[in-house]
Amino acid sequence: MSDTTIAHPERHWKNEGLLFDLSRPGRIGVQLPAAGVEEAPVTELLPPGLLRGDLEDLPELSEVDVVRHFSRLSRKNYSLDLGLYPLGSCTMKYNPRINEETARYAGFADAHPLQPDRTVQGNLALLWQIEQALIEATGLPRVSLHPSAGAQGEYVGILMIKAALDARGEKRRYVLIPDSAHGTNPASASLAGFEVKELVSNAQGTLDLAEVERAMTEDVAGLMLTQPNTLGVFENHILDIARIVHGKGGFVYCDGANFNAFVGKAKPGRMGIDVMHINLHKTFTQPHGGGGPGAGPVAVAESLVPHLPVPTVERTADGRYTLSTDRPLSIGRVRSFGTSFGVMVRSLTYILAMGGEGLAKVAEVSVLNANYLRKRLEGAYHLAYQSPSLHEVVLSDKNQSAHGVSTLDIAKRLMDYGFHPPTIYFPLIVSGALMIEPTETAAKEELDRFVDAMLAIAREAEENPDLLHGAPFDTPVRRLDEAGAARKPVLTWMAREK
Amino acid sequence: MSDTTIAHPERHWKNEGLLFDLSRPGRIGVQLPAAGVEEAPVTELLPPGLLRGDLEDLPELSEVDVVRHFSRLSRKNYSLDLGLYPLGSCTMKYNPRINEETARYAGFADAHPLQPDRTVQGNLALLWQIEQALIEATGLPRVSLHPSAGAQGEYVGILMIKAALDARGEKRRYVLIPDSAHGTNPASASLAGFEVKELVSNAQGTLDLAEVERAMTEDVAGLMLTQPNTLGVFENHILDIARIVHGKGGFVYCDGANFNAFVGKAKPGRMGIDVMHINLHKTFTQPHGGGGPGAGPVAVAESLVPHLPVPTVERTADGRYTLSTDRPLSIGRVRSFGTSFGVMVRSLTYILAMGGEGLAKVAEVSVLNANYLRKRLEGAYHLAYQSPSLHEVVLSDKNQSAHGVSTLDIAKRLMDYGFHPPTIYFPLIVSGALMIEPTETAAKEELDRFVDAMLAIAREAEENPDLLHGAPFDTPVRRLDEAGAARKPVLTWMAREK
Amino acid sequence: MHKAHRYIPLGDTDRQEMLDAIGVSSTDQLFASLPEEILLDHPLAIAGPLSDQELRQHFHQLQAANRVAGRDVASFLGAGAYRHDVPAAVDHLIQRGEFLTVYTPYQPEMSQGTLQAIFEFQSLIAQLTGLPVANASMYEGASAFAEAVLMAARLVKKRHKVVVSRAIHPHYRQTLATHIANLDLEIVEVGFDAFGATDAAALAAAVDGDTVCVAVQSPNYFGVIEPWTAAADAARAHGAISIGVVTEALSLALLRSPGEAGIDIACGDARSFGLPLGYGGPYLGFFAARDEAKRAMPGRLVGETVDVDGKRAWVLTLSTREQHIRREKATSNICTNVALCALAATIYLALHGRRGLVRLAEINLQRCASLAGRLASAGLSRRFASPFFNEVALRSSKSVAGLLESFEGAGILAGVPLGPDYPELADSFLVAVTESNPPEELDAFLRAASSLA
Amino acid sequence: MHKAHRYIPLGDTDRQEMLDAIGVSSTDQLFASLPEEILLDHPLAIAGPLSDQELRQHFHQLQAANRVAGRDVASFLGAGAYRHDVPAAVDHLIQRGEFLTVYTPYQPEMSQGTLQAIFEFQSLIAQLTGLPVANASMYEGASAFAEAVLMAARLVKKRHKVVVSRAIHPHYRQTLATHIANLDLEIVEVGFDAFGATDAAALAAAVDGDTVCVAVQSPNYFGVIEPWTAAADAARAHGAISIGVVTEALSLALLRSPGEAGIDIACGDARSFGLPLGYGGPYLGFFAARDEAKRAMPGRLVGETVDVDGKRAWVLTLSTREQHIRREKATSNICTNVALCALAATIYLALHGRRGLVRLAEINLQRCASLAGRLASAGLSRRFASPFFNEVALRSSKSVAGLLESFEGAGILAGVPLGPDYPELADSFLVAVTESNPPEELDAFLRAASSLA
Ligand SMILES: Cc1ncc(COP(=O)(O)O)c(C=O)c1O
Ligand SMILES: Cc1ncc(COP(=O)(O)O)c(C=O)c1O
Repeated sequence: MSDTTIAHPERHWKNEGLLFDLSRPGRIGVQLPAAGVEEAPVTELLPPGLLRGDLEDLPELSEVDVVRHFSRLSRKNYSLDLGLYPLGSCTMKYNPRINEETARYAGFADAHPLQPDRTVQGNLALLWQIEQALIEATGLPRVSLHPSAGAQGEYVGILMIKAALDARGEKRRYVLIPDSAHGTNPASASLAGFEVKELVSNAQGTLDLAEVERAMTEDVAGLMLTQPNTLGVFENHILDIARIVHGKGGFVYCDGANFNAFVGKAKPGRMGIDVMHINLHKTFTQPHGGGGPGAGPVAVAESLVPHLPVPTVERTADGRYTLSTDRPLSIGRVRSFGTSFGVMVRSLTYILAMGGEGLAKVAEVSVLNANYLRKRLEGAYHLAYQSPSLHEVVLSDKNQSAHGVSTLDIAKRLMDYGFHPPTIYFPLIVSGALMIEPTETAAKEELDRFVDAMLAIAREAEENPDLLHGAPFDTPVRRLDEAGAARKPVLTWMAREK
Repeated sequence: MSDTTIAHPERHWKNEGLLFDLSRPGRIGVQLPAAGVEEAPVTELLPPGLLRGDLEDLPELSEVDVVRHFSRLSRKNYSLDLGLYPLGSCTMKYNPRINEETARYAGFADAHPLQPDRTVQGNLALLWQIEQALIEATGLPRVSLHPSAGAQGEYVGILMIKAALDARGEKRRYVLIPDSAHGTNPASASLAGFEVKELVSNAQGTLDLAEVERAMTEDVAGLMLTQPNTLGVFENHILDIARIVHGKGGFVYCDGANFNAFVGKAKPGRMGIDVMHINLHKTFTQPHGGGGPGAGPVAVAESLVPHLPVPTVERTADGRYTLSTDRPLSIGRVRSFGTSFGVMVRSLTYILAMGGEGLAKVAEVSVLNANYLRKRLEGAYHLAYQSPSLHEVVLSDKNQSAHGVSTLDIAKRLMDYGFHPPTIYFPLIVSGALMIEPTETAAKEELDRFVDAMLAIAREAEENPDLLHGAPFDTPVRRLDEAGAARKPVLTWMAREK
Repeated sequence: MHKAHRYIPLGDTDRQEMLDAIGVSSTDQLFASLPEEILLDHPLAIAGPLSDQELRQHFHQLQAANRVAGRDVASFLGAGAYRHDVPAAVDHLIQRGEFLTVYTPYQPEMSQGTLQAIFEFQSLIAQLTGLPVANASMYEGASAFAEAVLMAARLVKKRHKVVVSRAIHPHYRQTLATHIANLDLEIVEVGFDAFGATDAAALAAAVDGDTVCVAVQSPNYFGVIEPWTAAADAARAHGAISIGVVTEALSLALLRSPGEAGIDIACGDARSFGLPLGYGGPYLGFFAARDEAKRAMPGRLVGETVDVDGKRAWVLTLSTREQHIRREKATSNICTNVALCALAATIYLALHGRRGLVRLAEINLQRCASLAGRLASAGLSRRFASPFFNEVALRSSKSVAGLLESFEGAGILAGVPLGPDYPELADSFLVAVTESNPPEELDAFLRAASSLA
Repeated sequence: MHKAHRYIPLGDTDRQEMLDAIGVSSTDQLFASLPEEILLDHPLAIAGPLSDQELRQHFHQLQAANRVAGRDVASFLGAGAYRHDVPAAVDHLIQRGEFLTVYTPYQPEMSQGTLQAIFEFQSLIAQLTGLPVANASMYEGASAFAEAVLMAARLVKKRHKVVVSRAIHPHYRQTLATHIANLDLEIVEVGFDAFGATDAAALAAAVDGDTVCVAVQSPNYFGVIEPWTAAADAARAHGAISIGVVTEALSLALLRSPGEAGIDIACGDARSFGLPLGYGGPYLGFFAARDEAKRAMPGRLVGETVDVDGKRAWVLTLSTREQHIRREKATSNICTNVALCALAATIYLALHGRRGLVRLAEINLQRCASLAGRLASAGLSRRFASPFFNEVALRSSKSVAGLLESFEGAGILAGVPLGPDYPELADSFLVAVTESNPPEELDAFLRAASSLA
């Protein structure tokens, strides 16, 4: 036994087993109501051939066991509520608590999606209100609240472009996407049946006007750009780009994942953008919840309004609201029911909590914070592009790689300092990218502590690179055998136990 | 820098400062509504002499800062939700989540205590229901829901005894209390104006009949006993004791802190008990919340009903409820307003979640669990009394003290094994007491892990006593300078900073 | 002095210090890269900032304008979204900041809580579907279904026919139609028989060597429990993929699982496990398949592994399928999923466990059977003489729209009309009964039916 | 097989294994020490077990039977319990298991979160009251007040007179009366003057060398802001202790603090800081005093210290005052207090902070002044021509009981009648106005008053 094991004997609750390991026959975690009706034997109601075998592997646990299990598990997570979570492109900003309260009101939570419109006027009014707010924020005339996330928004957007081209009787084959784009952009375009042509970014990290001009042929349905792009750099030739694309009959799609950088400062509708999705789980504070849910409303120019997915919310002359599927040129639906309503409640709560002035401040302070980080870190870490940063900054491991230290090492070591690492190895055009987005909800002293940690790591990289290869040391688990996980995947408890 | 500091650099959020340290001028954590009325200058409304100086030391923080601060702080606490919390006498049992939901219904939370009865019939019905449930559980004819905690319940109980004696025209000076009693018992008796006579427990750890007989004179108002007593041992001569006390015109007070041991198994009303408080924050799952709030309803025999504190809930002939202060011989009130209503909602929720059968099982399993622990630990640890244990067992450090290891050392070392220690050094009649109450919500495997830890510590005490003197090692802070804290008390941030 | 905002911790001096450090004199300068002509010179016309209490008032009023189950009406609406009781512990736990405010667990050392919970979710879905591999979630049932068809097309290349039962939820079929509109695939719909089940003969006839996949739902949109085997057998016979759709996941506690019956891909919605109806979302798409298919699956997968000290741990794996690595060649474009909903379901399933879940399903079955049985005498007979779980199609001699409106007047949302999606069933509507409909609601339904139907 | 219960994790085999280990054959044997004649042979006649959903229904119905502020009526009730908005973050944080499900922090190494928060609470109360020492909380205001008098009697021994203003909250005075009934102390009540303030001359006259303490409240029960100095000076002149009672803690944000004015002990209720009205409890008693008195204080105290590594830490201190050490000689019998309520207040105060709290108090003041001003013309004039904060006594020419009932009919709980406690004020009632009464409610009050008063 080493000294450390003596001082730190195994605490069972830090080594929590799986639900299945914890199961004990005969326990239960709920009280069920009585059926309250005369019961027939199940086998009289259902032919035995339709019945399943015993669910013997479902765990058996009391409520006490379950609450403890998930409380213990939760403590293995770092979270926004504990500190800075500077994942670039992810806009990990504070999730207001009032959102969780409003989203749970019984009149929202217990509404069935197929209730007659007259019984859900409150819901429809709410959807109308958030659409109006997003119309105001984007400067585009309609917004579909249908898509379940950003990627589905992209997909819907591209399908609308396709529908508009179809309506013009045009078949176009390609979609242009810069090499700095997020992976969902090409994936969505391809899911919609297009082929992707990649545009190489220029030395400023932005789209090259000449390159756009060259690539934008009449075979091209449109261009998907990200504004500001994934380097946090504003595509400042946006008006020229739009002119070129429109000139060839194409459409400009804007990936709005980075809307936090300019919400309230400028409207996409004035930039020549035809369609844009908004990640409500980024700019508009729907919590990420470990991966979702989110929502990806899509704002569109007039030219695409006929092709919006269904349903949409419409207001009748007498001020009542309806859920409408009456849109003959619609692309149809990409999901069941209308919208991720719970997300809409949260985001509208946030929007009204900020107000118009507050939203402009969101952009302002998120950009201020990113530039402050950039300034303080750019000596010790290589700055990939000199172009002005908006809400995020992309550094790289170029300086550290001389000592054999990689971005991965830096990221893991940050954990020992109590920080979640930035996004790493994205965008792909920066080798060893460290993509840092503080958001406006990061306080200066938190940024300073983060900088201190980054600078300490930069020193460690010079003085003790091996330490960094071993990091993290102070986390619930240390570096994982990820290759092994992929080589012989164990994807369920049964796969190992049975 | 040691190896450990290299691997574990300081994580700022594990070293959270005080609110005052974190304050930054100009921040705010709320949005306030507009006054919405024409505002007059404050100095026109109030004479300057009535106004205070600036509250310059109140912190200034955003909501983000505040949520992080308290989230970080919370993680320095061990809690029931993480595992066993076997504090003897405290009944640290699982706190059901549904209680927190029902207690927050708007109709409860937003009710003003002075609303006319006709506007709060729901609240009054609820109070009536919990009183009926406690009447059924205690077998006593009325229950006052007025007292704010167990100690206030004791105080109210003793005051009622006093009032009953006054009504009989008797002045009595003493209250008998066993030496094993909880500190609140003598404190409450003395607050009520009585002098305390301590009864020495016998070799079984229970009240000695002869001693009671001897001490119970006509100068004695009554006897306060705890059932089962603080050793977890049932006062099995209770019927005889009551006979003796009643024979001399005295009253039997039962400290009901340990009701968990026999709820649903036996009724205090059948044991000759005249008055008993119930800690709703023990047997009836009001969460302890770091020290409170709780509630201490007091059940009484007919003889004390005229003296109940006011208000009480009464039911009129037509089935309506009123809050009544019409009780001429009442001891009065010991607090503002009627009752800790929120606690009543939680406890009634729990009572109905268990039902009559479930409550008997509470007692049964809490006693089973305690006896299991006793059996497994009594070799390694000295068992203070051989009498049968009900819901808790009291061990001592007698075996370990031979190696210079004390109960305090054992308690602190348990933390390194991931457990909250038992209650220590109480009851006072056991030197170096380790008072262990698992409750019925502890699972066998959790008990086994606890036993393993206790046995490991017993071995460590023999093999490596110094290790135990240094424990804990793996906690947010290690052993504190408690003497220093008391010698030069720093009770506020200003006391140090200003 | 700038107006402080509760979500923006920028103190009075912070701004200036940061501007100084950066070397600019105002934040406006930081936006210099935006063309002047697009900059706004006035704030957005959006109300606020509102206080928490003002927000409560605003949203309280909105929700009060709805008439919802439990509070204002008794509801028997199902049709792919079933009301169920949710134990209080579920919502308590998913609101812990450590679950709520975390990102996708790309950094496993700091995300073991989320990863382990997802692994548990995958294991539970695999058990319920009877298939060995399940992913970390899809948005909701309909897009999960579309993804299942696309996956089938990846597994069985160069074929074109997507054979789909018409008894699959209309939204699911419409979603599929949108997804394949621009691809080289064609939907062949197979009708249902007099029993409300997919026409087995027509199904067998529709499947051939050009068939990508065969998809059926059970219980189907009409509440009818279908044997999975027809689809599984037909698909297998022609080397196609069989897809089983489940919109009421609770049925899996009682009914033969798709996997047991030889189905290749099971997908659908598991919102029934611990999530509110919430007017349509977010819901919980699930996706399970045979082991051979795991590298073709959409969505995230968590796998078990060890850390450098040999400690058991979990990690996102087989990521080379995904968009962030594979981009246009990814198995799907999905990125954000519905992890928190999957967590809720995991907690819900853990609480119910082996016995609770089965008993709950029985209560659903018994109540639905009881109501359907009693309604016959009140003029509402079952449309199809087939076994059902917790939903049943009823036929009325009166106009369905009018009848439902009358029920609504009596405080009952009695069901979802079938006519809009199935003109030939214009005389029928769907009635779902769950443990959330206490016996008194059944009685009230019966009383209302006796006077209205 | 025993019926399993959700809160009792005893598995089928656990029971037998444990019985075997103990060496008994049934749990009944474990109860052998209970005399047979007292054992129950049937379960308690208590309904249940109910499911979470059944519990929701039961309690939802009960609460729906109330008519409460915001939802059903506009309420202007105060009289010691003031309605205030609570930011959402408060309730979220106090529900974290790590705060909710922990015991009194007797084991500091595992309870630093709670301890640090209490230390912050003590610091905030000290700042607000202007006194150097505050404890970790008392049950609520009235018992805190009684404890203040008892503490005064410990500090100033062998005296008998407890001089108390009649303008102190009736419940507080009644509570005090109960507490001293059996002790060698006597209450001397001092009346109020035409301005609704404690009669200064009578107060001065009542205090002498036999006086233990002098207690006043501000704003007093009539909403009148009293200068603390009268009590402080009178007490000081005779070596007695001055006690300042505050039932509306928010007033401390704006009004001269007891400490500034020379008061020795400040006590009362701080429920206004982040806790619901909740029909009367649990509330939040606070207790602050001069430094010299700290060893005589009731209740828990947290102090700052260091651990063996020199790290700053917090711990319960001066425990030798308390019942668990001192037993019958303790400064109080209090054990369980209201720590979670104190935590809520700490979070609330942190959120509002220096500027927010003052502005909030101003809003209260302005709204109350506005309503009182406008009501004069509607027939409800101020009973006392004195400065007030957020509550004011109004006089009506109609019967107060009848008037309040009429208001109630118009959906307004207009106030608390003074007559029951002060017969001479039977023509008056108390009206409280806070930020929770939006301007529309003020207008509605005015409209109703114009037609009713
Ligand atoms: C730039 C960018 N685009 C698109 C997406 C995809 O959005 P979602 O995850 O909501 O599908 C992301 C999300 O990470 C993103 O960062
Ligand atoms: C045996 C016993 N009696 C009385 C009390 C006092 O109860 P309370 O803390 O509710 O005032 C306690 C609480 O710890 C106790 O354990």
